[in-house]
Amino acid sequence: MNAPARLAVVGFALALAGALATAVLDLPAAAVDLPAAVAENLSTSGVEHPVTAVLLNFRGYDTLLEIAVLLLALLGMLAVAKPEAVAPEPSAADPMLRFLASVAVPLMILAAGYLLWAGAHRPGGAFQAGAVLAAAAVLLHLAGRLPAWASPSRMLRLGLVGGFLIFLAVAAALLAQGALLRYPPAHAGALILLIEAGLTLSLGLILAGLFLVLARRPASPRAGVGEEGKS
Amino acid sequence: MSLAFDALLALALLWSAWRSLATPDLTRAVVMFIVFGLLMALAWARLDAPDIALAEAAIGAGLTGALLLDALGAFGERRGGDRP
Amino acid sequence: MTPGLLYALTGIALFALGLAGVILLRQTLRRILAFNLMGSGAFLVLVGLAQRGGVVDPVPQAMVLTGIVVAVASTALALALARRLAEDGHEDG
Amino acid sequence: MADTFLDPLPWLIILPLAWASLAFLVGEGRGGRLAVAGLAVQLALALILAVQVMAQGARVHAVGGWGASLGIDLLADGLSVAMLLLTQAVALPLAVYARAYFSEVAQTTFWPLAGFLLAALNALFLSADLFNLYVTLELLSLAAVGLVAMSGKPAQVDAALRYLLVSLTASGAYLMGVALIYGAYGTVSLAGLAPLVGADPPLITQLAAGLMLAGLLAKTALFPFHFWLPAAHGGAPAPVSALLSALVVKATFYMVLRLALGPFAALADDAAPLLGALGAAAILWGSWRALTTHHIKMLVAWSTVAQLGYLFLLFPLLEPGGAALRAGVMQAFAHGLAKAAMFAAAGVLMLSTGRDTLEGLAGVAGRVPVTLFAFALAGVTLMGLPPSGGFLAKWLLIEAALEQGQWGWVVVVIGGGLLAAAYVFKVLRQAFLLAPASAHFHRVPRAMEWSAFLLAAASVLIGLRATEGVALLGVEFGP
Repeated sequence: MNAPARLAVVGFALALAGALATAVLDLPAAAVDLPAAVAENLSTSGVEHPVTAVLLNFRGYDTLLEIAVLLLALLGMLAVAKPEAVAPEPSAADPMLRFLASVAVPLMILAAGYLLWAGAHRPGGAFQAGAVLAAAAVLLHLAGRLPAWASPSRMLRLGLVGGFLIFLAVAAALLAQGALLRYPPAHAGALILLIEAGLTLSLGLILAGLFLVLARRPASPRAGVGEEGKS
Repeated sequence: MSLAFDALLALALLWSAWRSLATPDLTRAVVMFIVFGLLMALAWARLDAPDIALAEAAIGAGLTGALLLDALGAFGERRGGDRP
Repeated sequence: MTPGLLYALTGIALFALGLAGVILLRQTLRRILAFNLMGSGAFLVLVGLAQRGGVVDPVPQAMVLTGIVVAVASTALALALARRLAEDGHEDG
Repeated sequence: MADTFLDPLPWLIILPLAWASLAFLVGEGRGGRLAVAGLAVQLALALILAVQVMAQGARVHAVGGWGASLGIDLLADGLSVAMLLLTQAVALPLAVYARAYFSEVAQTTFWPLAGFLLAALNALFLSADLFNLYVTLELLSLAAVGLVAMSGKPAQVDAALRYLLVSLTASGAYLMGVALIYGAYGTVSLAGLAPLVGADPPLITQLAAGLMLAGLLAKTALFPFHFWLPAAHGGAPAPVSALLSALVVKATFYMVLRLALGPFAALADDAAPLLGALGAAAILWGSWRALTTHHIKMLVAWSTVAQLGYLFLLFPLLEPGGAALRAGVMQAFAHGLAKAAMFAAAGVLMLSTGRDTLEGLAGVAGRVPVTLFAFALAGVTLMGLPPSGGFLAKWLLIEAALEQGQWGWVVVVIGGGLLAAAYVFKVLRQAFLLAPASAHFHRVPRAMEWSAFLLAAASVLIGLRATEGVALLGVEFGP
C-alpha cells in the first residue's frame, strides 16, 4: 500500500475514534433497564449468579450456538491439519516437567470441578472450568503424556461433541414446555447443572483440541527468532 | 484515586496494544499481546466482571497466547518483521 | 467520569487501532493480533458503556464471555490456515 | 403441548445442528444420507411454516419463554420464511449432488461443515436479536471458511485465510455497532429497538448503523468489497461454491434489508443512493470480469459479484408496499437457484473434461447434454429472459424505477442483462459449436447432472408461481 493510502487509513481510523468518543460522551441513560429485569427473574432461573443465569437461561440460545462455533473451528482445523506435521507420539520431556504435570493435573481437575459447582452461586461456570481442563491437557501434552491429535478417534469425537448434543437435546425436549430452552422453574437448576457438566468436559476437550491439533514436534530449533524484524 | 489507577491501566492497555502491532520483532509482539491480555483481565476485574476476568486470563491471554507462541515456531523464524 | 466510561473510551481507541492494523499490516500473525484488539475494544465498549452509570449489568458480561470464546475459535482457525500455508512454503508469516 | 413440540420453526434450527454433529460423530466422510434425509424434512418444515405464516400471519417464538428484551426472540414473517424456503430448496438438491460428487472426489469433512452452515443460515433468517445475529454470523463465517479450505490445496487455503480475515474484521465492525446500540438503548431486540430509535436517531446510532452496514457489505461482497469472493467461490469444490454463492452471501444481504426495514428505517433513506450506486457498479464490473475470464468457475463467481448488485438496486426504490421489495426477494430466489445450478453444472463439466478452462469445453454438449441444458436454463434466469424468475425480478425493478421516475436504474438493469447474455453465450458457443478438443472424457454420476437440471428448471419455473411468493411477502412485518 502506498504512503497516501496508508495515511488515509490512519486518518480514517482517527476520525472514527473521534466521532465514536464524541457520541459516547454525551449519552443519556439507556431506555431499557435489563439489569433490573435480570434481578427480577433471577429467582426462577435455577441459579443464583446473574451472569450464569444470562449465559445458560435468559440467553442460553446464544451459548448453544457458540459451542457450535467452537466445534466448527476445530472441524476446520482438522480439515487443514497436515497429518505428517503433527507429532504422533508424545516426546520425552524432562523429568521436572513430568513431575510438575503429575502433581498439577489432579489439582487442576479438582479446581475445574469446583469452578463448575461454584458457577451457580458466584463467578465461575462451565467456560472457566473447561478452560482449566484444557490447560491440564496442554500441560500433559508438554510433559509428554498426551499425544497431539491428527485424527480424533470415535471416543474422542464423542467427548468433543457430547456436551453440545446434551445441550441440544435438552433445548429440544423443553419444546414440550412451550418454547426452545424453556426450563420449568422447579427443574431449571438441575437441568442447567447437567448441561454445564457436559459442557465442561466438551469445552475442555475442544479448547485443548484447538492447541493439540496445531501442536507440532517440539524438536524444531527456533534459531533466528531474535534477528527478525530488520525489514 | 481509584480513577487514577483506572487511567493508568487504560494507558497501559493502549501502550501494550500499540507495541504488539508496532514492535518489529514478532516474538516480542506476541509477548506484548499476552501482556495485553493479562491487563485486560485486570480491567475486567475493575469493571466488576470477575467472570470475564477469569475467562480472559485463561482463554484470552492463556490459550490464545499459547497458540500464538506455538505458531511463532511454525513460521516465525523464516521471516523478518513488518512495518507498523 | 466513571470507570465504565473510561474503559469504553479505551475500547474505542483499541478498536480503531486494531482496525487500522488489520488494513495496514501484511503479516498474517500481526493481522490476527490486530483483529483480536478490535474484538477486545468492542468488548470493553459493550460492558463499559452499559455500566457507565456504575450499575453492574450481567447481560453484556455474558455476551462478552460468548465473544471471547468466539474470538479464540476464530484465532485458532486463522492460525491453522496460516500454518498450513507456511508448511507448504506459501506463507510469509 | 403437542402443538408447541411440533412447531416447525425451532426444528429448522435443531435439525441441521443435530445432523451436523452426528455427521461429525460418525466421521470418515459418512453422513451424506443423514444430511439428505434431514434436508428433506427441513424442506417440508419450511413449506409447512410458509403455509402457517400465510394463514395466520407472522409469528414469534420466545426462546426460553422470556421474550425480548430479557430473552431472545425468533421471528418468522414473510421475508424470513421466503429466505428459509430458498435455503432448503437449494440445499436439498445440492446435497444429492454432493453425495455423488464426493464419491468421485474424496472428502471427509464436508457434511458436518455443510450442516453447521445450513443451521447458521436458518438461525440467522429467524433471529430477531442483534447480538444473536452476531453469533449466527460467526457460525456462518467459520463454516464457510472451513468449506473453502477443506481441500487443503494451497490456493484454497490462501483464499480461505483471506476470506476469514475479511470476515473477522467485518464481524468486529458489526459487533462494535451492537455494543454502541446496547449502550445507547439497553436492548438488542429488533422489535424493542424499532420504537426507541425513532425518526431522528442520534449520532451514536448513526455511527453504529454505519459500522454494522460496512461489516455486512464486506461479508456480502458488494463492490468494492468483492475482492475476496472470486478466489474463495471460484476455487472451492463445486458443491461448496454453489452453497456459498447461492446462499451465504444472501444471508448478509438479508440482514441489511432486515435492519433497513426494521430499527434503522429512519437511516435507510440516507444510505439508499450509495447502496444503489455500489449495486450498479457491481453489476457492470462483475459482468465485465465474467466476460473476460477464461476459467469456467471464475466466470460463474464473477457473475455472482454482478448479480449481487441487482439486490442492492432495490434500496433506492424501497417504499412500503412497492414493487422493489418483491423484486429483491425474487432476485434472491432466482439467482440462488440459478447460481447453484450453474456451479453444479460447472462441476460436472470440469469433472468430465478434466479441465477448468473455457477452451476445454469445446464440443462437450454431445457428451453431457443434460448438464449443458441446465447451464443454459440457469443462464436464461441470469439474463432475465421470460418466463424465468430472473425476468420477473428485473421486470419488477424496472417497474419500480419507472413509477418513481428514476430512469437511470432501468439502463443499468438492461445493460447488465445484455452483459450476462454475452458471457453465458460465450460458454454455450464453446460447448455446442466447436469440435471436441479432447478424447479423454470422464463419465460422471447421473445424480449430479439431474440435480443441476432440477435447480435450473426451478429457477425458470418460479417465474410462473410468483403469485404465491408475493402473497407470502404480503405477510405483514413483525407480529
